[in-house]
Amino acid sequence: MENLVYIALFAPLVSSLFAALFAQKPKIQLVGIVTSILIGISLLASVTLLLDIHESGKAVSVTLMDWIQAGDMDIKFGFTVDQVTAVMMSVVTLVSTVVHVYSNYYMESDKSFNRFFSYLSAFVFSMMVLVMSDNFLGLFIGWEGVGVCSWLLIGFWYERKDETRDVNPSISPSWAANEAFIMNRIADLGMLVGIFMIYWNLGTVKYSEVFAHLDQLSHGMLVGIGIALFIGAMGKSAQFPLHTWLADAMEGPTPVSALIHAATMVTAGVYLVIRANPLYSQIPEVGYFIAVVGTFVAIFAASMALVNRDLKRVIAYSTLSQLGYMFAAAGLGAYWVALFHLAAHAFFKALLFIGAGNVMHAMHDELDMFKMGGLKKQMGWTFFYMGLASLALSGIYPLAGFFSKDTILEVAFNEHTYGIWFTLWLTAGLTAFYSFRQVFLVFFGDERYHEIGAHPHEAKAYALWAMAPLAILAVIFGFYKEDFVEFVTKLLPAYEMSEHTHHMVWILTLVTTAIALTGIIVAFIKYSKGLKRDLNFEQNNKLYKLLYNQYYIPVLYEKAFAKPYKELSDIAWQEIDMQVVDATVDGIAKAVETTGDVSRRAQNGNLSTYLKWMAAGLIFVTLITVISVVIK
Amino acid sequence: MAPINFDLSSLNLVTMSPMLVTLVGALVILCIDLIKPNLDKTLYVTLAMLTLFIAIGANLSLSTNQRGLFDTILIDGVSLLGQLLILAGSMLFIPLALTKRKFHDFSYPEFFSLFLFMVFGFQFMAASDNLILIFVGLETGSLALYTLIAMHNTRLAHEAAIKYFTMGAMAAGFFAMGAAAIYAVTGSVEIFSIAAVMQERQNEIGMLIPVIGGALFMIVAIGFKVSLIPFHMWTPDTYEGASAPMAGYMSIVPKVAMMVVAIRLFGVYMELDIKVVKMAIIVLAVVTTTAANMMALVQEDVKRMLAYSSISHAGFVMVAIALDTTKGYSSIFLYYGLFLFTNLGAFAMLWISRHKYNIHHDRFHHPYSKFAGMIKIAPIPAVIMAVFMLSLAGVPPFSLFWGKMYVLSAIVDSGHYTVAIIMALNSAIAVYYYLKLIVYMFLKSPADNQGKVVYANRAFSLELVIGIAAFVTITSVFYINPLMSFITDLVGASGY
Amino acid sequence: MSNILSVLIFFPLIAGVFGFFVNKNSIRVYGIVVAAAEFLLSLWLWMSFDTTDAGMQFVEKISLIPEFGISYYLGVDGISLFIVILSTLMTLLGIVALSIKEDLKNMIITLLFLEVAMIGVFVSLDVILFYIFWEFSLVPMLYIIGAWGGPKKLYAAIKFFIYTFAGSLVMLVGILYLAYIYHATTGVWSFSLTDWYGLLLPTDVQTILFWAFFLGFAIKVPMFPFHTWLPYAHGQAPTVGSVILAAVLLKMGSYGFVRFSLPLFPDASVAFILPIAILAIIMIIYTAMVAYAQKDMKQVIAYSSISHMGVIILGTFAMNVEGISGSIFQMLSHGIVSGALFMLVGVIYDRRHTKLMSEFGGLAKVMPTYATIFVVMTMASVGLPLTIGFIGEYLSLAGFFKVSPIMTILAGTSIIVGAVYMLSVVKKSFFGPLANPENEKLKDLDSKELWALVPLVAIVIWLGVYPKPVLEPIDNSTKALVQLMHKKAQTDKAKKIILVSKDAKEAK
Amino acid sequence: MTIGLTHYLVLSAILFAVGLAGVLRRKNLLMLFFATEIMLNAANIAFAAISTHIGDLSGQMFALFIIAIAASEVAVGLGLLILIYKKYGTLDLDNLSIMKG
Repeated sequence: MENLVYIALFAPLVSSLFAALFAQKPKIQLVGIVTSILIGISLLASVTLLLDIHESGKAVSVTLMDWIQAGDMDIKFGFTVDQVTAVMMSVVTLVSTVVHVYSNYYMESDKSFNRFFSYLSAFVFSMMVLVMSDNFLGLFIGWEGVGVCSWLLIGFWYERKDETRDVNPSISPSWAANEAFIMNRIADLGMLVGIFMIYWNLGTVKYSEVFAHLDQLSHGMLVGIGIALFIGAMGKSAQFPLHTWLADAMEGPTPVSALIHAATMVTAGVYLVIRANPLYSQIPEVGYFIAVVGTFVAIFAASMALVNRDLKRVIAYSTLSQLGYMFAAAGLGAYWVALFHLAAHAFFKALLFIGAGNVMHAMHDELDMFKMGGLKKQMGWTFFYMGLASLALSGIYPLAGFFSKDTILEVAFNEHTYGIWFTLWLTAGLTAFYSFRQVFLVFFGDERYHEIGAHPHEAKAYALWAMAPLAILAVIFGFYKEDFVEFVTKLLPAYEMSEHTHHMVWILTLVTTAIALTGIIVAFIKYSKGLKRDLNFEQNNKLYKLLYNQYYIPVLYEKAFAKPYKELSDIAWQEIDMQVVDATVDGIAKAVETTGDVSRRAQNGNLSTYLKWMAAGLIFVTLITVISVVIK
Repeated sequence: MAPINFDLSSLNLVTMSPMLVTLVGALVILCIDLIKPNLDKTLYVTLAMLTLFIAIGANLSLSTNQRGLFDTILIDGVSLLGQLLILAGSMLFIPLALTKRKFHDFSYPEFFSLFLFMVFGFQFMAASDNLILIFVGLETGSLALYTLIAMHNTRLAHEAAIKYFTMGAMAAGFFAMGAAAIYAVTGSVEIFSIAAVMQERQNEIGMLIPVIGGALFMIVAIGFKVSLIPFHMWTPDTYEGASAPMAGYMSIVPKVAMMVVAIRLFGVYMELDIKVVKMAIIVLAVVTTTAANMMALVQEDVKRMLAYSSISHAGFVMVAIALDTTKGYSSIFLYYGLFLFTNLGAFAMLWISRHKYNIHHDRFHHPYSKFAGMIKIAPIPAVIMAVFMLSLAGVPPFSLFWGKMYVLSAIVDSGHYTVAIIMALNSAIAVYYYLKLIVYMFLKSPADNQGKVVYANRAFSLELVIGIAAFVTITSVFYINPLMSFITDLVGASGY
Repeated sequence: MSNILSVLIFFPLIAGVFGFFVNKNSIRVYGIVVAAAEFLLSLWLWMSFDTTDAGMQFVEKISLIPEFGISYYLGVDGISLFIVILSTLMTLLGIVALSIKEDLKNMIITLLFLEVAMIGVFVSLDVILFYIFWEFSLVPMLYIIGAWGGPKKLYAAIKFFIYTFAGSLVMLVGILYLAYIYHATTGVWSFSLTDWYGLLLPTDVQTILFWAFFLGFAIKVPMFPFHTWLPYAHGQAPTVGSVILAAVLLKMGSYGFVRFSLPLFPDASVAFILPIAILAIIMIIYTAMVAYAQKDMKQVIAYSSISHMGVIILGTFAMNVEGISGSIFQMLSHGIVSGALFMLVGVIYDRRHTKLMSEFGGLAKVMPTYATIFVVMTMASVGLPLTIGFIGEYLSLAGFFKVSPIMTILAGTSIIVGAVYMLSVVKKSFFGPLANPENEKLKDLDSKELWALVPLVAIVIWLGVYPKPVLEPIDNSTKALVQLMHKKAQTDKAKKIILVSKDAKEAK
Repeated sequence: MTIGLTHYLVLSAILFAVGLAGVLRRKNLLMLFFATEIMLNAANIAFAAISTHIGDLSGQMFALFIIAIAASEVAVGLGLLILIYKKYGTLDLDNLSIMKG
């Protein structure tokens, strides 16, 4: 078993290093293949572990070596594969494998082919560290690791230059990358603080020991830790107000968006909350707060997706919104539900993104959906996949999304948090609408792409085959709900619906499905027959513009933080450091020199002046004595 | 009238042997010149050296704590140390006469005999605790010194001599007046008996005022000689006017002599712990160090800068007198012992680079610009000069660092923390102008007229002196301990 | 070899003197050979170092001035060991990477003398000896900046010299006062640190002395508001100068705090945690902002090192083993990382003779290896886990969290602001289109530069992943140090705040 | 009235003041020397008076020595004066101010 753990963990590292060897060489197809295989190996190992744990039911733990030992702090590279980890590992490696294979197609004509795979595998490695580590600091390693990889990958096309916001909402890849990194850093500080609290109160950061001794802590301390950790989670999972980076992160190559910014990294926050369930189940109020934040983000992001024309951004917002769902579930204490939705979402959202990748290729990297349409003909398979994914996303029976999302709504209902339930319910409708708005805009209606002279073509066969597993899972995953539950609840607290809810379930399901279908229908009516734009509406409707400009939040951040910070820095340097601090130092020196210059004038070369000074000296000395007498 | 009769042995002339040796040496040189004129100066140099050698020998052979010449001569540790420093300084000075270029002053035999007379005078100052003898010695030395300066025989030299002389005369007046004041109340001119009288009558107010008044007059006289601000005015000009070695000499030997006097005289006041005098001295010293440093900052001429720097050094040391601790008193001698080599070395470096006529500046012989880029033309001299500068700045491990440290620690021990801090920060100011020269030598590109500058006045004897000075400056760490204990023992033995 | 420390000190000295006789065409090789030998010696020191022993090792004591209690007293423990190795390493790499042509001979000889001073500072246990090396280290640096520096070199050099000199003179007074107290209490003169550790000073005296020493160290570190000499020094100094200055000379200050202030004046140190922490936080945030405002690449790194030193100071005054060990480790990591960054800036400066970021942009395209190494160092500098930068920063902050969570959170912003300025440097210089035609023909790193930089990258990763071999000795000695402080502490406050780690307690 | 010690001391004080004033005011070197002579002589008077008052000879010895020294001072001083006068044809000390600063 240990070996399997190591294989699962280090295969990606090996693949990354292998690719790195050729990072500066022109494209080598072999690199793509080898890395894909290595990630595949990692996938196999993970699945084997999953099955093994499934039957044995007990976790596999290994300790690699010591890391930091100072004072009483003793932190080791330790890894534990329990039910939750196994699930996460399988999901991560599965999506990664698919994305790796797909990238061979997507990046085939990119000159930095090898570099891309090196980064991508490095990301997988960091993600594995994140989910497998058995202590908070190990998690933090992965946490930062994925941050850097996402920085590298968002900024993959670093040579593109900065645009203004109206040309490109996310100024440039490198800009978006930095934004993502810094935003995450803000959250990471919270995470670090949480770790410090844990260490100084429990003397350890190992999950098992920490959770075993939580009872030693005062409730206030628990709340503090809970909030600090959640702040960390907010950054990675792009929860409000740290959400802006995710949409901008779409500057990265589409496979990256599929893997990092939909399926895996952004769910790390959810994973953290699930992982820390012993903590959060002791502080329901924080849990409730988390749920509220999640719910808010769910509808907030969905609303922005309604009007956006950028293919990838729409999906990005939907990711945000789905993350909101997960947090809602986790916050309400239904950890396994959150995990379930996490997995399901990973599958269909990755599928959706990869489909978007096909479309982009077909459209020569044109992202504006208003310039597409009628692609169904040329890109049947892509249409099929994306349609499927959208259905799943909208939560239509019998697709995975249906099961996971409905359960979340049931939970919300069961907790008597009807506000949350209602919001999520509404969001379900919006979700359905924007997903299918997208589908119809892209695949139905008049073929607007002629205007931009695109010649759409279907993706290569192996790319389409690569998407198959995701599609299948998006369909069937829901039916494994029961097995999933009894598997993960060996570790996670089982969440039981009350009698009352049980009676209501079918109604809830009905209601939800109803609104989802409504959304789809509205979308169909509005967009399937080609695009009829109401420019007047687009330009003058306040609400539309508000949503289209993401509630002006990026601009606000620009104005409220980025700019003042820059100006303040300039002041700090020019005004304070140069004008005050340094000037004082030089001023002292100057003062000394001036005094010298003045006093040397007394030395005017004239003898009688000298003699007068001598006499004056006598008086001076007398004065000193007199004074010193007086003082005494 | 009863005939006066006493036997010579009661004079205990041996106590005077060092001075007598120099005296005889001086006379011998005179006579030789009378008998056979225009002999080469090397003869006189060697003779002078011999004399000084013998004098040092005689000095070392003396046993401490004995008096002679009607008890006016006092041979104690302090006077021995004083004389040693005086003689050593003179020995370092004399060889500097043998330069490549011919200079007016050294061509006279009288120069050397006068020089020895001067040494004789200063020895007297150091070796006596009788105000009369001190005065006589002071004037002998000074008058000789004025002449020696004038003998350099340039316009500046004459001006320097006049300035020095006039102020000296005035200072003499103050000395005499001060002595009179003290004499008036104590009825004695021997310091030890003055001390005794003051001891028993120290709480009479009518007593205290003239005593303090006398002390103030003395401070003026002494301050003039050791160049405390504001009695220092002659120093920069005289140093500039006099020849470089003479300037270096003046920055040490007369000051040492006067320091000894100060120790003896103010020692009494410190004994009686008369706060006001202490105060006056400390304030003067602090003012001197600070102001001199500031003025040195803005000099364009290295020699003049060194003049101001030596003023500030004097102030630095002067504090030690007001501490009234053995450590303090011995630190004075340690400091001057180290300062002697470093400073004379520095002046000798100027001397070796001295031209007959100014070629760099219409007034100055040694403007900073002259040394620009010296490291390129003459690395070794540049390095040596840098060593001297760093030592003067008190950068370890060079010799003056130990002196500085010892004085500072003496100050700290006696609890004057503020003074210590001020003095310490002063060396931070001081380092600037020493660095200025180093910067010119190492970091600036050479001026066109270089080549001939550095060795303009080169001669073996000069190089020898500089070599010795540099050696002593660099290897200080090895001899500092014996030196320190030697000084401390002698000073302690003489009851300070 | 028990007198290896003396060898370490005197070998470069003698080699430097001999260097005068080496022909200037072959001097580079000579320098590399000597520095390499010295480095190997220091490695040998590490090999023969007993990592389990927390106390001083390889102690040498020769009485120098018994009259005054000054002795030639050397010793090394876990705290100083690695800084010594760092000094030798950076000197070696600095010489390897040397790109200057004129007066190469003087440069190399000066570097060797500088190395003497650096090692001397870190291994001398006699305070006067320490002071001698401390002061003497200024002279070669003055020469390096002044002779090979930029347009304002003289101003920068003199400012550097006088500023630090002034500070250390106040420290000297403090030293003498402390010696006087020692003499007053024990009746003998002694300047040996280990004797002084035995002193129990009244708190008011501690206060005076603490600030006296503080001035000396703070200016060297440099702590706000005494930091303004640093940007000039770095901005004007040649690459190797900046490398050594940032990597080693700044550490003298922080080392001084650990070696002197903490164990000698535990109560005062505890009493003044607040003001010092505030200064440190100002350093961290304020200088980070200033760094962000810079237009010159090198200035960014210069200010960033002030910011990082802030973290080090904070960790030092955490008064617990985690914090202090962390700050010492951070000294090493900052030495490596900022050294490397300065080298990298030097690389681009050699090619373009400008350091203005506005001149660059898109360099990653023409100089991929260079960009890669720069990014690695950037990540280390912003404290990414599994790089050397994380461990020190994490431990320092963790340590200080025990003292004051709020201030730690403020100081923790360093991981944010640090990222802000470093990433903006990377973006401005390496990303974006290759606008400036002058940059199109730039060569990537040549072998010489790789030889200097690759080892540093290796160390950054190695110590980031497996810090144990370094952290363990540091940790042992720090435990001993903290124990000593706790034993000496008189005020209850100090007793409370100075935190002896558990297993150290068991050891007792 | 009888002339007592006080009168002598007052006299000497006055003389000293006169001398000092002369030194400070005069621009001619020769006058300067005379002024310094006066200062010294003031001291002489004081010494002589005091020594007779307290019946101790050392004071008078001091006075004699001062006279001798004053004489030699004049010798040296006049020597310098003549030198200066021969070379530069003036004794006004305002002309002797090349060195300053």
